[in-house]
Amino acid sequence: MSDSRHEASKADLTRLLPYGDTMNDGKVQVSFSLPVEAGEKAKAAALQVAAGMGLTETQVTHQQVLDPNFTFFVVYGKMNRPVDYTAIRVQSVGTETRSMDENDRLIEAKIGRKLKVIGASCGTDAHTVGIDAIMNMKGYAGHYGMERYRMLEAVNMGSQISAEQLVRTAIQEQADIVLVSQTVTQKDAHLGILTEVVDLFEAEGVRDRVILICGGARISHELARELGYDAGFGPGFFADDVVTFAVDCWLSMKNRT
Amino acid sequence: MSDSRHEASKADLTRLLPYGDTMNDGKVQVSFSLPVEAGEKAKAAALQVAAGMGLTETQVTHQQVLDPNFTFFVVYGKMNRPVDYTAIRVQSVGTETRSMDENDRLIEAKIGRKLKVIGASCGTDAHTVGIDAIMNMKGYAGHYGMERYRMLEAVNMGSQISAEQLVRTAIQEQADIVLVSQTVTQKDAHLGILTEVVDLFEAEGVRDRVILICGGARISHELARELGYDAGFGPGFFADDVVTFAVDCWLSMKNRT
Amino acid sequence: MATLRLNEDYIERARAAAGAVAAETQRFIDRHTTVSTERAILRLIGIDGVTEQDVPYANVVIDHLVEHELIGYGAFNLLVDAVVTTGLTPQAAAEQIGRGELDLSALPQADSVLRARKADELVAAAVSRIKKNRETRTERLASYPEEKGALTYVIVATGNIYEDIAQAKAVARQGADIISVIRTTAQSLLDYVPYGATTEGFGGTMATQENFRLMRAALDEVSDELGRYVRLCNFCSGLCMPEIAVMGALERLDVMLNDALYGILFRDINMKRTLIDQYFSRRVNAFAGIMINTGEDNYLTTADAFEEAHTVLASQFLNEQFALLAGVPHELIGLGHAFEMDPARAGTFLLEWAQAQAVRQIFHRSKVKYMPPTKYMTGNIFKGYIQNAMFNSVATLSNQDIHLVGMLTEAIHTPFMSDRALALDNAKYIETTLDGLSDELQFVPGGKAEQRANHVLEAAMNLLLGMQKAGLYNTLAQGTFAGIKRREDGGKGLDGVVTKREGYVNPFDRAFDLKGGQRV
Amino acid sequence: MATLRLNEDYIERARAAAGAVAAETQRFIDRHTTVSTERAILRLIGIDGVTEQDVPYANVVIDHLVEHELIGYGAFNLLVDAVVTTGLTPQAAAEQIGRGELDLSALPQADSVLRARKADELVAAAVSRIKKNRETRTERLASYPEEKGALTYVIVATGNIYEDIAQAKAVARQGADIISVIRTTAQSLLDYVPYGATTEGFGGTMATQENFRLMRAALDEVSDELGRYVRLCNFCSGLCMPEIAVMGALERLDVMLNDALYGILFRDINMKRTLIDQYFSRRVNAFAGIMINTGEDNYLTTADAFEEAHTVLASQFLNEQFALLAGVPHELIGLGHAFEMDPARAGTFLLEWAQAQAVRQIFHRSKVKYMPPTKYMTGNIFKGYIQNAMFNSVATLSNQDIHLVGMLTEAIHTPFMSDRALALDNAKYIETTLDGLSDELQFVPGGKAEQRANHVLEAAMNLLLGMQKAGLYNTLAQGTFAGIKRREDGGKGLDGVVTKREGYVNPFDRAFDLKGGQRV
Ligand code: B12
Ligand code: B12
Ligand SMILES: Cc1ncc(COP(=O)(O)O)c(C=O)c1O
Ligand SMILES: Cc1ncc(COP(=O)(O)O)c(C=O)c1O
Repeated sequence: MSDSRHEASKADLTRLLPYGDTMNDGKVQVSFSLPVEAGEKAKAAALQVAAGMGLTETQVTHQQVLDPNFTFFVVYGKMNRPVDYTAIRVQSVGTETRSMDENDRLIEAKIGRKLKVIGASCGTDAHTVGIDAIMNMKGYAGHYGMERYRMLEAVNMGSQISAEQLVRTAIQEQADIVLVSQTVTQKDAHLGILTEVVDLFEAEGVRDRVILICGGARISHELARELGYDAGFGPGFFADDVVTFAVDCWLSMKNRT
Repeated sequence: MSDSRHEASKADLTRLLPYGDTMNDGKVQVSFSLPVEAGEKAKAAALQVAAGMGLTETQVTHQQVLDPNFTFFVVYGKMNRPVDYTAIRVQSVGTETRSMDENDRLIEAKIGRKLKVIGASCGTDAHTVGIDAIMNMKGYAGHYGMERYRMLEAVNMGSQISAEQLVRTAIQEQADIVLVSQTVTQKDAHLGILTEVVDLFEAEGVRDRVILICGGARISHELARELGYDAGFGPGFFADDVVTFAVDCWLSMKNRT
Repeated sequence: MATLRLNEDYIERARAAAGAVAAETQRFIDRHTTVSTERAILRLIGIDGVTEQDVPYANVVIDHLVEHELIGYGAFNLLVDAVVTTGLTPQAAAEQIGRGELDLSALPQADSVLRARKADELVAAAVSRIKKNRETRTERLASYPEEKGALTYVIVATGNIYEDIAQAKAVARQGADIISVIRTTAQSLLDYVPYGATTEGFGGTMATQENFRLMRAALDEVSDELGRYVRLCNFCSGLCMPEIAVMGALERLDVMLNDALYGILFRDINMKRTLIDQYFSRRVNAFAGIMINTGEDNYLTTADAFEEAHTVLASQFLNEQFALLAGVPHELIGLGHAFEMDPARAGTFLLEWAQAQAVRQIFHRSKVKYMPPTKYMTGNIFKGYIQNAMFNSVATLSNQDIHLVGMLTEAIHTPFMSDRALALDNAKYIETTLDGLSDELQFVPGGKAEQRANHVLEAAMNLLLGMQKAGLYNTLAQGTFAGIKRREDGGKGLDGVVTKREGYVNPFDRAFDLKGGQRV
Repeated sequence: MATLRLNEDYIERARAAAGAVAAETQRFIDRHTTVSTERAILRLIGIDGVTEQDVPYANVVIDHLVEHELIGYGAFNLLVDAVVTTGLTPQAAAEQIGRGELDLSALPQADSVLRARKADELVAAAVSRIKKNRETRTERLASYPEEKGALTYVIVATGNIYEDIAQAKAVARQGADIISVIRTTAQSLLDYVPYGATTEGFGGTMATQENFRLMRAALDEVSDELGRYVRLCNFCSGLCMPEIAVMGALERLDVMLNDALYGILFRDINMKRTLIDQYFSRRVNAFAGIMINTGEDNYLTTADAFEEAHTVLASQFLNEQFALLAGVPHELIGLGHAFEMDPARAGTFLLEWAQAQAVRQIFHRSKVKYMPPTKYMTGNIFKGYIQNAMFNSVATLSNQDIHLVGMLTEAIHTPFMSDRALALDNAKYIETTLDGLSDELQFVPGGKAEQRANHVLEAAMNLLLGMQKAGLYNTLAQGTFAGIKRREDGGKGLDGVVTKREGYVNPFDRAFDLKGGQRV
């Protein structure tokens, strides 16, 4: 009642903290297990884990026996390490996504021919829904796939396609854009095959002739770039996003053959 | 298939880490909100928050708009700061809890008279279930309360009892044990009243004549000790635990009047 | 909708018994007023603000009247006299009283014609302001698309009105229909209403008229943005119950927690005080078109929901009858009940459903408000989330009008912004996925659901028949409700109960009578 | 239990059509064998182990027979000849073949009496070992208290058998009844079975006989600790389907994922290969007392659960008929289905319930296995937890025999130890709270539930009637199931299909026939 602020405080974007119900209260929820027997000591250990995460005002709200030597915890606490939001630059795949029509017209105008796309779910990965979402006619969640584009010729090779098969086909068919989907990431299963595709293209000396794009539930643009791809797309992206990026990329590659 | 380990690895208790499905994988789940607009930049900020918590291999698995300027995140990551479990000493309220019968017999044998207990839910707090659980005849969750003890004379003053009322009554009635329950802790509402009770006892010069115990959903023994109480009890403790502690405490206080 | 075949005879007898208990109590209520009722009347005629010591002028005046033993004549009478004789506004008069410059015990008799004119004028001003609010609400509701299905109800409780507003707007955008601003833990025992915008509360925010105004303005803004009327709720409860009703009427609140027995049981407020207060507060609420919500859910936080289900039902009958006596129309009566059985007990979903459905049918003319699990919520937020899903399922199946969405963090803290969003998501998902389900199901005739419902109904009837004999006060003394015993002359606020003297007048009692003075 | 009035005529006609399709296919199956079937036979007569290059001896021998174009006579015939003429054990013979020291194409004719005696001896040894396992299972089950209600089924998938064991023991203690060790992502396309204990897999752990043995031993240990038989499950699927069946029979697995069509659709394995393989693998499973679980749930990960529900039902009819033809008794047939409708769609709970209940009724002689939502699970673990609660509700209401509990992290990772514990908590809470509910409810006669169930049933019947005309191969070529098109001669493993030659013998086909050679 003594306070005379006249509105809820604004976020300080240079020192951003989590928000529970009051600005800068720093509230976070954490859950994890520890390989120790449940009890007061386990609880103390959980609080130390939370402290190790820089949390203060911590409370273990739930402790549950998983096994004689494993215990699960739910912890609430206050995070105290602010983030400078104003300094964040997102390495994003592009800004404004063009519609199918806009992309088609752009390809027609600036490239003057259909672009050829080859895609597959590679290695032992048998998850096809992701690559189908991007490539197949019907698309996904109301977004049409590449097969519907007038100015694309899209070939979806399906799943369980080896890196060699994909690269061979891409070279044979003179693909402009190559798409690789990877869903199984447990124990980093995806890294091997993704790297293999890049290496094969490089070994064949044609890496710079294709726009190489990967995607999947746990693929980020950053990761894709690190691995040598031109871009990576995770959930929430659809054909239009991918094509927009690919066309921009094609157009900006001056030294194309 | 090359690995020749013959069992799942054991926890290294000097370097304890969270456990997802493999020893030392460090996996933790975190959720929090940030006061920024949802999107790729917000996601990057969430990952920085997670990094600030010392997490690596982080992924934002869920991002949800709460309001134009607030976003909720679920993040998974790997915690890398081990805890030395072997070094943890728990400041616990006591080890083996005696049963009602055992306590009664001990009081009879060693103290030779009934102990007087006065309890209340203090200040503006109207939550009575906690103090009732400890004091009332029927107890809670199958644990009888203090009123059932043969060697205790327990008076539950109820809720919304001011610190003065409690202290006055305790002195008048020559209470041996005083119990304070506090449930509302939002904005640290409990600290004021808990401190006030201690201060009043001290001001009256009788702090050392009573065993002063507090309890409630978010009261820990550590906090209670800090505030000047002899002990504090959170959820999962019942009358027997409290009486066991109180009797031990009574017996160890040499210089009792 | 899957319906239960309930024993109609039990329903009738239970209702009749509750009616008799309420009528008996009403005879006592009619002979009395309270300091808070009188302060409410002062607020209606425009007395507002606080002294330099933060004492509300309404209290200043009433304290003055109590001191001079004039209160039994009714504050209205005395204030009108003062206004007529001094020519001051009520507010100015109050301020003079505060400064000791005016003594109502030493006033000359005012001219009776002028007096009557002034009285009418003051009453008319209040009536017109409240009517205008009611009309604004009606207009706003009419201007948006028609509402369908249950109204979702959420709480905000930061302690700071400005943070509350941020939370409220966010949750309104997330889909909430009713925003309830929880009061700070200390307030209901205060015998005055704090003043101004406030930013420090514990487990809730002060109910002040300014806070009401600020929040209503914020919700109007967000209503316009969303094209949907977002309702505001507060707590018309505690020692200042009638004053809060007036504040709500003046600031266009839409819903008020308002129970005939809650203060007695859960705040240890004297029963006479509460019963008198609830009468006038309901009169005000009804006139302002504010829906009241009763608090039977609270019983189950101390009493066992399985064993004591009938006490909830009995209390609902009582609250209904008290409300009708106060002139609250059925559609503004929102009866509270809750999903509070121990989740460890087998087969409780059916029992909860039977109870919720029975309440729905028994009070089909009224609204019902369904409260989520609280007592058996724990720090295990995952489990809590599915407890809430089961609650949401029963709410949807039994078609509750007001659906208070439960928080997965109920046992931890007053809600985070994200907790509420998750809670609404939960409710929406369940509502969507169970859409139409209950129309496709029937309870096995004579099966456990009907047995349970009729059993609870019978026990409630018997309890009420017993009360009709023993009287309300004795029943409360026995710990029948929530296992809490209260004595007739115990509890807080008894000294604020006032026997009306010859000539006592509360003009608003009649002015606010929607039925034109007829008792139902 | 709330039951549906289903069109019995549709059920009969659908079943008859499925029976005709299966019988037609069986005529083809009976004329063929496969490399994997032959390897399975070798494993039954004791050939085990791998060469220095990690090639299993079973493969060594079969490759040798393929090379010499002898495979059409059946590996059993040739091995018995070799054993009788060389005096070696089958294993020693295989090892000699591996070293190029023995050439089965250059064997003298064995004495026919000795040959017959040896053949009987080898078959008897295998039969007795498997019988013993079956008896052990029966004894263990009998030694514990009787099982009640659904069996809860969970997966472990760390990739490391030792971690899997730690996870499996933990989850057994948490209450799981069936532990399924998910296979590494690459395995089903391998045309051999890896050997030994393995610790590196992706999204699962290698299925090897040693891994089976280690896990069964661990589960026996924990079963004794808990006083409850904990079942072990693996995947009898992929290019080595019959061999895995044999390994499971030898190591006392209890449940096997085993589907007539899954490999064709989801692994692009050639349809002839899979259909032949599934026959003998089911023969083995049945004889070993191992319950098979079909994989119709998978269809709904690519096809829409609302639109394509009938394809699941049609496939269940087919799987049932194929299983019966292979001699699997009803109680060992566990038909798979799933809760996979879009949670954004209104009213799906009733539709899911109707589907689950219809399957329960249509296949009342068999077991049903109910799979949780996967496709519409997201990284929002909170939402996921209540999606699973709704799934658990349908599972409980429709009384599914095998209840695969869903993980709140389904869209994120293979389960953490805590994910499984939360999943079991969820299932147990729902089971407890809904206990007895479905006995107290009836579907509105002729209402949406019955309409939906009969509609799906009719569509399944029509699909099967169409298949009876078009044949199984053509149907698979049209993308009828899971929207996936497969050509008769496409896919992996066609080269492993072998036409039986005059004199071909698989003695286990008869030895494992529970019905004494009668086709049902
Ligand atoms: C459907 C499914 C299956 C189906 C696949 C059917 C099919 N034909 O695809 C079946 C049942 C066969 C299956 C099997 C397995 N699965 Co699976 N499966 C799933 C499930 C339920 C959904 C995946 C999906 O379809 N998502 C929908 C699509 C649209 O999303 P998406 O792939 O992310 O695609 C989007 C973006 O990522 C992007 N994108 C994707 N690819 C590409 C490519 C390019 C070039 C671009 C630009 C963009 C892009 O665009 C899409 C649209 O926005 C997930 C759980 C879940 N709910 O996520 C598990 C899941 C992916 N499966 C998993 C596993 C482990 C398996 C198995 C390996 C298990 C086993 N050992 O048997 C097997 C084997 C399969 C194999 N060898 O790959 C794990 C992976 C764990 C991990 N982190 O590694 C998951 C997460 C389940 C779990 N929690 O364990 N699975
Ligand atoms: C029941 C209840 C109520 C009932 C209380 C009825 C009554 N007669 O007690 C009613 C409905 C009246 C109520 C009201 C309010 N409540 Co309340 N209530 C709860 C609820 C649902 C359960 C509490 C409970 O009974 N727990 C069971 C008991 C047995 O547990 P316990 O108290 O922890 O006790 C154990 C131990 O802690 C210990 N213990 C407790 N006391 C003591 C004392 C001693 C000496 C010892 C040794 C041990 C001990 O022993 C017990 C057994 O193990 C919780 C939510 C929840 N599920 O936890 C919210 C909760 C406690 N309430 C809350 C709030 C904010 C309020 C209000 C202030 C809201 C408002 N503004 O109106 C009001 C006002 C009450 C007031 N002035 O105090 C918040 C507190 C938030 C916070 N962290 O501060 C909670 C957490 C709900 C929420 N999420 O917002 N509430
Ligand atoms: C009728 C009623 N009044 C008030 C409250 C809130 O508590 P208080 O106003 O006593 O702080 C509740 C809580 O549920 C209630 O039901
Ligand atoms: C019948 C069947 N086999 C196998 C699997 C597992 O996949 P795979 O063995 O092809 O890796 C499944 C998955 O659900 C299945 O249903």
